Amino acid sequence: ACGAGKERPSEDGTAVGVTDTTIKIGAHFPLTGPAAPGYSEIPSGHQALYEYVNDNGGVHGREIEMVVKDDAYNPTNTSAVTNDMILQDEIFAMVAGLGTPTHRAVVQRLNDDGIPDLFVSSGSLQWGDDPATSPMTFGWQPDYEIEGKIIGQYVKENMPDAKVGLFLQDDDFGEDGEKGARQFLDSQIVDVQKYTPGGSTDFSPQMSSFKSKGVDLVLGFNTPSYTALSQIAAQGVGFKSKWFYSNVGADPALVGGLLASMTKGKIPAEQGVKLMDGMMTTEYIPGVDAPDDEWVKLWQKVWDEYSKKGSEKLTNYRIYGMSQAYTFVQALQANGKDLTRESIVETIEKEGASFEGPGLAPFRFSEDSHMGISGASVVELKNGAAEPLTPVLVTDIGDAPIEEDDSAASDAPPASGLPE
Amino acid sequence: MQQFLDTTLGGLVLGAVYAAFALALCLIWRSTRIVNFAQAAMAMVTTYIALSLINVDVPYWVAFLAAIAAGFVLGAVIERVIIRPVEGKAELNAVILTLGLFMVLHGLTALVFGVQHRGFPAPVSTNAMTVGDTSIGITPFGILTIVVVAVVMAGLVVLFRFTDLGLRMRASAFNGEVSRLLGVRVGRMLTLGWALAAAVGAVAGMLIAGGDLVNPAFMDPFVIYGFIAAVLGGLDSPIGSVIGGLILGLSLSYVTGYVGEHLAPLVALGILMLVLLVRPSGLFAAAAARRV
Amino acid sequence: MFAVEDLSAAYGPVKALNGVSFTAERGQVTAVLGANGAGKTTLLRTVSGLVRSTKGSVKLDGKDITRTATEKLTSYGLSHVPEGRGVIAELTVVENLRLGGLHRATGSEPMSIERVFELFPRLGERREATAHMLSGGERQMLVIGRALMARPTVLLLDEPSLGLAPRVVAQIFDLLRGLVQTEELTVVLVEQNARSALSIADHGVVLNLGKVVASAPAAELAADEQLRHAYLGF
Amino acid sequence: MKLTERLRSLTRPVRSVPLARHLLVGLIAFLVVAAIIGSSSQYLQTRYAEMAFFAIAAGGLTVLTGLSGQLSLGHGALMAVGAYAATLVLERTGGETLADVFVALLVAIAVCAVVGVIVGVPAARLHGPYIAGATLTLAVAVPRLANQWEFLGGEQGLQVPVPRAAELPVWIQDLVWFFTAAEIDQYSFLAYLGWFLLILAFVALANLSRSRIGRRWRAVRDDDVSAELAGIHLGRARVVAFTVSAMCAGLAGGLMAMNVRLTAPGAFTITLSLTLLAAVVLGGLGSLTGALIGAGVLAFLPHFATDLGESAGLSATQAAEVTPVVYGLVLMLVILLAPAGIVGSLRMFLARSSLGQTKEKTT
Amino acid sequence: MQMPGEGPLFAVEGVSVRFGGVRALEDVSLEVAPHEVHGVIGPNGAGKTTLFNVVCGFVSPGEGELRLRGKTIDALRPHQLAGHGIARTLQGLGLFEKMTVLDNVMVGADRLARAGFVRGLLGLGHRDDARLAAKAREVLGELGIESYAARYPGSLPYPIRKKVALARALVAEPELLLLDEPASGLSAEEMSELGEIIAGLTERTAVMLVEHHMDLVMSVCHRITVLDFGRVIAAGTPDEIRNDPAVLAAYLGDQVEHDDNAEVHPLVSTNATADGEDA
Ligand SMILES: Nc1ncnc2c1ncn2[C@@H]1O[C@H](COP(=O)(O)OP(=O)(O)OP(=O)(O)O)[C@@H](O)[C@H]1O
Ligand SMILES: Nc1ncnc2c1ncn2[C@@H]1O[C@H](COP(=O)(O)OP(=O)(O)OP(=O)(O)O)[C@@H](O)[C@H]1O
Ligand SMILES: CC(C)C[C@H](N)C(=O)O
Ligand SMILES: [Mg+2]
Ligand SMILES: [Mg+2]
Repeated sequence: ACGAGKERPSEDGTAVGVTDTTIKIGAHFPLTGPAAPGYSEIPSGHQALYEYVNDNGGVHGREIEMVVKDDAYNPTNTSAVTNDMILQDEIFAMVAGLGTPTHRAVVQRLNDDGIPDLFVSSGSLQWGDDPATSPMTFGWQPDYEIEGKIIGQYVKENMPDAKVGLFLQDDDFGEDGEKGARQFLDSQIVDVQKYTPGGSTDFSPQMSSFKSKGVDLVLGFNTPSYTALSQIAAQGVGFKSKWFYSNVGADPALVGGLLASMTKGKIPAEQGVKLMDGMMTTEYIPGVDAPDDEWVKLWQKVWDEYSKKGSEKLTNYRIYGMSQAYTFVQALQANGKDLTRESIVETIEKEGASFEGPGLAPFRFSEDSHMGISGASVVELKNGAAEPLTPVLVTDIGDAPIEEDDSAASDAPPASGLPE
Repeated sequence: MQQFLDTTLGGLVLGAVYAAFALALCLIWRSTRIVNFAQAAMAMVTTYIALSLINVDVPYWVAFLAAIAAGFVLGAVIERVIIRPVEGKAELNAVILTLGLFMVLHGLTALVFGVQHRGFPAPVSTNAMTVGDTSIGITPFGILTIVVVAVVMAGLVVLFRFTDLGLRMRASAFNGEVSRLLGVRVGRMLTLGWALAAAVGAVAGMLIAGGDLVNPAFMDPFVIYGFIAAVLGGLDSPIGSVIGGLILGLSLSYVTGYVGEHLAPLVALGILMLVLLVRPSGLFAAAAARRV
Repeated sequence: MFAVEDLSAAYGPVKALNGVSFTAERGQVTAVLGANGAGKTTLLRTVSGLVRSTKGSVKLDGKDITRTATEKLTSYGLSHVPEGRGVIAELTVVENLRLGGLHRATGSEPMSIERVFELFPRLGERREATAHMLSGGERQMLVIGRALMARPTVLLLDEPSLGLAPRVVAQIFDLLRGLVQTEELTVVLVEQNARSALSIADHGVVLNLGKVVASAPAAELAADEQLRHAYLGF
Repeated sequence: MKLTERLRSLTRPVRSVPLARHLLVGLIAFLVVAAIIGSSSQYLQTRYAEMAFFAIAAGGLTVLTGLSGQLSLGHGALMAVGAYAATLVLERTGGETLADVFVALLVAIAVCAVVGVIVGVPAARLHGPYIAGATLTLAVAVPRLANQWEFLGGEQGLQVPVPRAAELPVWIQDLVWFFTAAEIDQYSFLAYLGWFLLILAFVALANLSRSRIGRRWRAVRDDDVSAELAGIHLGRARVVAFTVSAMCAGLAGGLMAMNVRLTAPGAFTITLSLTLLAAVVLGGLGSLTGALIGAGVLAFLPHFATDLGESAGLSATQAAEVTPVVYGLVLMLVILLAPAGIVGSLRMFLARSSLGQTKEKTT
Repeated sequence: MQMPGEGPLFAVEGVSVRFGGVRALEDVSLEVAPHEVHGVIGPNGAGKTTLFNVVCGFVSPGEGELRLRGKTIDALRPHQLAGHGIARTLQGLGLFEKMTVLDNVMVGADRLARAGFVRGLLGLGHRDDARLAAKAREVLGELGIESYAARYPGSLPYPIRKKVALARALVAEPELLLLDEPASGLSAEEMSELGEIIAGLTERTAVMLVEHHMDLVMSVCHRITVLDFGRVIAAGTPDEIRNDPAVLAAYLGDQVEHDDNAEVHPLVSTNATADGEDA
């Protein structure tokens, strides 16, 4: 009657959660709570892609089944639901568990129990910078330090006189971003304001502080609802500024929709994206604003076919989920038929750097680094679309230089739509 | 200086909002001697009702009135069906019951309306007003909030202090049996108290939601802060509620602006303890009861 | 005229009233007597609808008021002064009195508060005091005064002498006699202190274990040595 | 009939000395529980462990509220204090051995005793809604301290090291193996530990409530003026009750930290404080058995409800909302239909039916 | 009327209390001798309960002092009273409703208990408890209500509850017992029983008695102090008080006449009083 502990590796070359015909994976997402807007859509992207894969014969004959549990963006809940997924659902691996503070709570547990912890939905450094202590964990998106660096360099070069205020989530997310940005902007930063997710939603005091310090460029490492709330609060105290949000919090459709509905007289949601005009952010995978991109075409096709509720639209968060899922399928594919928890880790370390996918920059996976996508480009939002301000900039953590590298941006999906 | 002014004005508006909520609690306390922990959830429900109307293009003010009406009905129904059996019973029973109600309303709203954050419009501008060239940290919506709260408070003071209805409501809350012997329709008074309180709560909900994001948890901080505001004021006094709300709003605004947002609850606790240590029944409580 | 017929009530399995019948005439004081636990309080509470009757009826001037909602009774002219100082402790003396005058016998003017203060000068001195500050006796005065505010035609009093100074008891009994005569009031007076109650009553009803064991003119009861010893304890 | 009488006379010395009686009952209870834990899946073991720490906290709260009549909506904060205290100790000692664990738990209890006095002194002066308000604020404010000081780990919390099964004393490993025919592992260890401490705590609480101390608390609860006239210092009696209850919360918090393996402010929401109170009411105010039952509901209901929701075809997001609804409904129904709680109502039912029986016999 | 020889057991000297504008007590002095029953009477609101509250520490006197066995006791807090050998019953009963009669009385004996927290925690206080329980039963037995020991007060007839309250006060072995309107709500018969009990108490304690039933007061008190508007307007033996014109005017009124006439039925046998004094 015993569940899946670390002490029970399978003998026949398969692992817990894996049968000849199925693979069971799990992930924690904020389906409710302050981080739910947007992020709660990510798992639906995963599920659509897995169904597409399953309908096309699965991976090495196995269908992928994904268990999704709500943690409400509360680390304690993450710990609890992860426990359930390990002991009750007996998952093979955690794939795409979301959030910096949340996932941090379970990394050690997953590594202790030898459970693969793949493609965490967060850009914190801790997933990939130290494979020795967290051998089972891999990042996916560009980490917040390189995002901070890319943003920092852009600001330093193009707005050298700007007085910068930082608006940070009060955890590693904000901290890593700040670290990157300070490499270039240390002398330009005049004020730092933080928020706790789930705390107050009134940011007028923070915006008053920016206003009084003469900030004219705000750099935000925050989740999407806090983008909307900080915008409203800024208007409320009469604080005018340029805004530069991390990719995490800058989805024009979502934030624009929120902003539109919050203002006087309710602007139709479609026009809400206009409220974001002029905002800057970064981009590392093609999104809904590029319907002609081959990857986006693929996502659109999969989504139209496999979304559970036909009425819902394809969003950048669903694309994020499908892109991640694509990487996971790629890894399974590359692993071959004999799948164990150790073998999947080994495969990603060996072959991950050459996975071709929607990412504009290549992965950095190796035995020494489990960091994800290596770069992004700086963009400005116009009418809901991202207009590139720079080519794709590639770098690594620490003092690695920032270089232009468009090579991965030209990858195209295989004709089958399935990784080969 | 500019920041101080902005923070103060922001604190006043925030305080007014806490006050609005505290007034609802005070009203229920005055009319049933129950602290209603479901107050926030009830206001959340009425706000969602208004939002649904607004989303089908019903004018804002019509939705506002609808929320008040919905609150009135909701309060009356809840009192009749759920609260009635525990009135006059052990204090804890009512506390638990309202907590249970809080959870149920919360969950049901989430099931019905979903958990997404949704924007809630304001009836007037939420952009800072400008004096000459400089903008000051208050918006027309903020001013509207303060005015509405002042009117509600004045209404309650008049109701309780000068009208027979108010006297009947208070008597029913204090001692139902004796009130009935004196001819007071106690049942009606209690229902009316809850209905009015829920209506005031609905107003508070609209003021809190305006120009903000709403989700089923958006009123949760008010379970605490509204309650603290009411307790600071002594629970029994509408004026006390408003003053308690303002004290709290200003303090929290300063703390958030100058120190850090995470300290806000601690400061609230500090203020509460300080006041209660000096006056164990709140700032505006009646003299302590004779014990023997 | 106020009549109770075959009235019964119970607290769970305990039968506290068992077929009680009696009539209280207009312009008379009817004393209801009996030992502790005889059911006197229960009788009044059942009449007022605070305890549900299981059987029997209550009639007021021929009108059946059994099971009428408690809160309607004042408008029919029936006021009940509960046992144990039922002041509303959180309201002031004046507010308590005002409340008493709000719901009064249909068609009547409330008694003026000043008139109550004339009857109980001690209360007048404490008019703005919250009732919980009052002494035991002061509370008792307040409760009686408050009932008078409603201009009742039938006044049910449960142990009004409890905790009152002898002089005040005498005063209140005088007052009752006066009201009975001038205003044709019907008074039902529940008293532990049978002796002084019989001294002002016209008629007496003796309860024991929820049943009427004697009902006769007051003088007759007072003279019945055996009855006095058995049920009235004097 | 005869046999039971013989038995009764044999056990009289045990029954007449409360300590002996409680210890005996405790021992038997532990053996039964150990047998259950030993034969359960790891998943169930984690549930049992969770039930144990909820029950300890609820037991302390039920003594406070049921016996001394003080309401606390802030016991979650006290659990937080215990959890952080234990975590900090475990961080420093490494938390590898059984001794580390006990030191950590003792420190958690001690720190909570101090906090209990600090909070209890002002709380003793408050009544009704005012104490509710103060403790509720405590519930919200205290966990936020973690954001203030770096060493408390901020919003993301602190990881909690937990002893590996292999580090446990050999005699424990052997004992468990002989008794249950299964190796002790981390999950079963935490469940055994939780229930062992739960039983100890309940024996102590049961002793206290039957003693003079418990009598004083009940007197203070029923009529403070009379209690004072009998020579009882109201404040002191209340503070002692609050402190005892805080110590239970501290122990529970320490255990919770080890079970969750993370100590973060997000664990100590008002909902935690309120659900503790719910457990107490659910079971029946003032009854330790009730607290145990309430804790069982706390530990199992959410999972049950979520599964129920999912099997009824709700999406994961919606299913997550079924738990609070069910929870709230259960609370409301208990208050409306069985205000004495589960245990209280059962007792009343039994009393009534036995009353009926004696009546039948006599007639 | 016998006056015990030694100095007063308890003395109130020049005590004044004010509540806002109300003068509840004004320069009140009185002395209680050991084994004496000392009546305090006066109109409603005269300050009798307030006087008790001053003695018990519920109200702090603005001026004046209290002396127990010649020693000044100031700033006494209510919970310290039992330790000084003073016990009191309340105008309301103040029973612990959710505790059995026995437990109620055992709480009264709390000051005689020895087992502390640690013994309680370990469950080792049962001997001490058994001793208290025996003592409580003894007092219940003396008042003839031992058979109610396992009952809850709420289910008991009023006179029994009054006795429980009295037992709770007596079990602490006080030297001074304050009784606030013990006879209210009792029938004449029960009242005479109460009179006997009070008279019997003088063996072990002095009593201060606040009461509006003159028959009882006049028959059991050795001395009486009369308050009106917070002032002492008379003090003396029952006979002196009965005929004091100021007392008649302020308090007794015509009623006394009425009561005197009823004196055919003496409520308390003179025997009982004598018994008390003999002891
Ligand atoms: N709420 C109650 N629940 C159960 N039994 C009750 C209740 N109230 C009264 N009783 C019982 O009903 C009987 C009649 O009580 P009631 O109070 O009517 O007597 P009473 O004549 O007014 O006595 P007293 O002179 O003490 O006021 C008593 O046996 C009493 O114990
Ligand atoms: N806490 C208080 N606040 C205000 N006034 C008070 C307070 N306590 C007592 N009083 C007033 O002081 C006066 C004396 O009250 P006290 O209770 O001592 O009277 P008493 O002699 O016991 O009367 P009774 O015989 O009616 O019980 C009363 O007028 C009362 O209203
Ligand atoms: C990128 C997001 C999906 C994750 C989130 N911003 C976090 O780091 O907490
Ligand atoms: Mg009665
Ligand atoms: Mg008095």
